[in-house]
Amino acid sequence: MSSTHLPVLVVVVPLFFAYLMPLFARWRKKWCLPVTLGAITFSLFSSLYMAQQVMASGPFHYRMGDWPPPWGIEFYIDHLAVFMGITLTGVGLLIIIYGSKDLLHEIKESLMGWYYTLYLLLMASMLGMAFTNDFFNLFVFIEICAIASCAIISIKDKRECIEAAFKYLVLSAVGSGCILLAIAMVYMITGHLNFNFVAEGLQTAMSVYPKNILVALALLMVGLGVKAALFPLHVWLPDAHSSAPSPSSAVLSGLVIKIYAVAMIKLLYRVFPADFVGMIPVMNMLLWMATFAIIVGSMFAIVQEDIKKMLAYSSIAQIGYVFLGVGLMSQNGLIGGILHIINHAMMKSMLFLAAGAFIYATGVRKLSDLKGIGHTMPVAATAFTIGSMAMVGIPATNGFISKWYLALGTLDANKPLFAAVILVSSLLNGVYYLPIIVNAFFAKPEGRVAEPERLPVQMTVPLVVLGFGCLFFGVFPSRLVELVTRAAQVLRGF
Amino acid sequence: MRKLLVFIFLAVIMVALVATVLEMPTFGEPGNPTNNEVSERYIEKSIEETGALNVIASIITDYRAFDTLGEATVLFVAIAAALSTIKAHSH
Amino acid sequence: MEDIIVRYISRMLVPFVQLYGLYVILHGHLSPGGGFSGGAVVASSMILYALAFNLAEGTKKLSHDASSVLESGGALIFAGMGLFAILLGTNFLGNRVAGFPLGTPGNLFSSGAIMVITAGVGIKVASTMITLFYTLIEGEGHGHD
Amino acid sequence: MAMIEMLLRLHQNSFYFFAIILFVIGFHTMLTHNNLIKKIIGMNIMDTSIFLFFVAIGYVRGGRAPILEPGVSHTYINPLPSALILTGIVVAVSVTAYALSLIIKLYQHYGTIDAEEIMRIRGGESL
Repeated sequence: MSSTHLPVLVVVVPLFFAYLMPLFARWRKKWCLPVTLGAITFSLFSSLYMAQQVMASGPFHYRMGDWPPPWGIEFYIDHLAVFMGITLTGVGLLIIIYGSKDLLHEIKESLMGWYYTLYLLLMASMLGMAFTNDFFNLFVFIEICAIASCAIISIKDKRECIEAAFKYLVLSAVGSGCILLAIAMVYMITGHLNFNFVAEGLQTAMSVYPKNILVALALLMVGLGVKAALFPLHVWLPDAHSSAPSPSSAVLSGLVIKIYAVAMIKLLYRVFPADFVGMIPVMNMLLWMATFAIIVGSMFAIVQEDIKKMLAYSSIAQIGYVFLGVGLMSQNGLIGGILHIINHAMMKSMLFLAAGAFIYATGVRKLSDLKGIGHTMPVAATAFTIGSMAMVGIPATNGFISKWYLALGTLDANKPLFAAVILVSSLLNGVYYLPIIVNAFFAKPEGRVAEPERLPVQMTVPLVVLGFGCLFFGVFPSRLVELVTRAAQVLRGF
Repeated sequence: MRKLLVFIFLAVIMVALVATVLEMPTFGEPGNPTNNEVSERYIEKSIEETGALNVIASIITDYRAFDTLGEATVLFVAIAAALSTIKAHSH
Repeated sequence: MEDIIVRYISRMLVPFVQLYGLYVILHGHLSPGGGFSGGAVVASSMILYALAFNLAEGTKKLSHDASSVLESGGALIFAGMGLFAILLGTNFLGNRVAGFPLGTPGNLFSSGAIMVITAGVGIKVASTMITLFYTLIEGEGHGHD
Repeated sequence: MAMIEMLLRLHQNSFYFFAIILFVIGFHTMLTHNNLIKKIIGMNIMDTSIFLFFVAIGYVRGGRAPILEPGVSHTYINPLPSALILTGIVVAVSVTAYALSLIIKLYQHYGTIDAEEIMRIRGGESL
């Protein structure tokens, strides 16, 4: 078995072990966690290896069943795909290590096996979405991802979880419907499903069926926008992300909403013809939606009392940055948007995990009750502080790097207004994150905060690693930026 | 009021979609873009290349088998999701 | 439902329904049908049985352990065929290129991996439908493992 | 004149047209009904309309179902959309099953499957 099969094994190994997991859960309970960790670690190292390959010799294809592209399904492994592979598996691995302890507090022990199953399926589907080069295959993975991400919310024994999961499921089903209808229209006018062939077909179809392409594009934007919680379509997110178990919140906020943004990046830059996208103001619409997302999300976050709700609203604002980068259509803007995917994945997962640690140890969810938590839970509070700094975009954290590139991108695109938006939103971020930190470190702990439960080592290690990661990529971002720059260049066709 | 908004919203969607229907390739025309080399090869070569008489079967389990693997996975997810939801709340 | 006629007739029907389902699965590559339709037919026979009698009788025929094994097994057969093709030196899910014998077109045992995959999908769909049915019914009552 | 042309076109593409109408009906059901089961039914109508639309794309005039007979040549319909929609149907079934199990649970927790009622109960409590 040579390395040439790695692209498919990255996806299939987690799938394979997900199929086995219910059997393990029934008869070999102890194996569940090691198998899950092993499968995700395998995908992580394969992604790293492929990243090296791609950086050395450029993007490559993998054909399922050896069928050539227009007939068979194909994976396309470019810089963006391996970048997403590393992000998903790296952050996902840390989250599930944390979850192996935290979840025992939040869900029944007999359900842990199912949680691992769903988690592996979620991972595999997201990896598949990152790698696939086929419209219908993308749809199938989107569906797996949608159901699995609702299920890791509804697995918790609380009625608001069920309700949030239901709302999420119905809205994402509407989104999937829109995506499928768009795929039907695209197939109808091009006769292909493979991204490259569709892109070619659309070039010629552009003059004959312009309305079809327009409607298909709009449907895709709505469908993926609902799932990525782009501003006016974000209504499901706060409930879903705040009521879920903390590891689920971390993976949903950190990874799941991003992968839909990646799908949109792929479609906008690789499939739909550039002159068509330039003809209609789709990118400008994206920019304005992103701007509203950033401002409104931050505003709502300020007034929240519940720590996880606040983080959820902040996610709406942060996904706005990614779309802002996509909509700018400039090299640096795109780099900033893609960089923000990994940076936000790291910091938001860390914040959710830290919030989960607070809740695990003290049971406190209200922000005003977290006084003095810095004295009694130094590790989690420090991680929360680093995450907040990164959110605000203080230099030497990774949040600064992506905001810097975004700001450069706005100037390149000659839209300095949006640089002001970034600045204002950083201030807003400061308004809601800094009081928590001040409260945590400069007040006396009272009540349940004074005597927290001890955190198990499985929960502290991911926090420490993510914290170091945020600082490391803030100080030495060069390798990451190199990969992302190549990704943006490939997407923009250089 | 809400009803009126819903009505307007749906009417807008309807008009947009019907306008595209007017522009779509004519139904059943052999010269449509979908009847290209892709479907031709499926029909002409499927016996030789996959040994199946049912072209649909040869597509879903050979040419595009990875989709079907994904589909089996969707069923698996549905089971995992439904079971974990129901079990989470039963005593 | 304590109706003797319904019970008698459904007990008689179940084997035929199952046989037909198996036929549809096994002839997936020759005639209309395949893993999905056939699996659904097989599952409907079990659901009919459970409806005519009761849930306890139904679970006696197919226990939770067994259905769980079948679910995983069906999907594992599929993924296993794909991985097997890699072992044979071709890409994932290869059929002819991996050297699976295609046989004579039109015969029952032909078309290589397609038959195995169809059977795997059939098992998967049947067991999934049955489990979903049981799960939804049990969810409404007391519900147990 | 343009009107007649338009109607003629709609008649030619009537399969697409009615699929679109079904889509809007399904969407309307989802938006206006408070009963959660009806919402799911609306979702299914919507999905089904898309499947009809997709399958209709594959039709070729005079074509037969793509079950080949060796040695005989016919016009066959385009098999790809039908094959894809098989997958789509299973996806819709899965989503429906999961949504129904969620509804069962919602009913156990709230004692109702009316969306407004659930919102009212939720509004009265603090999280």
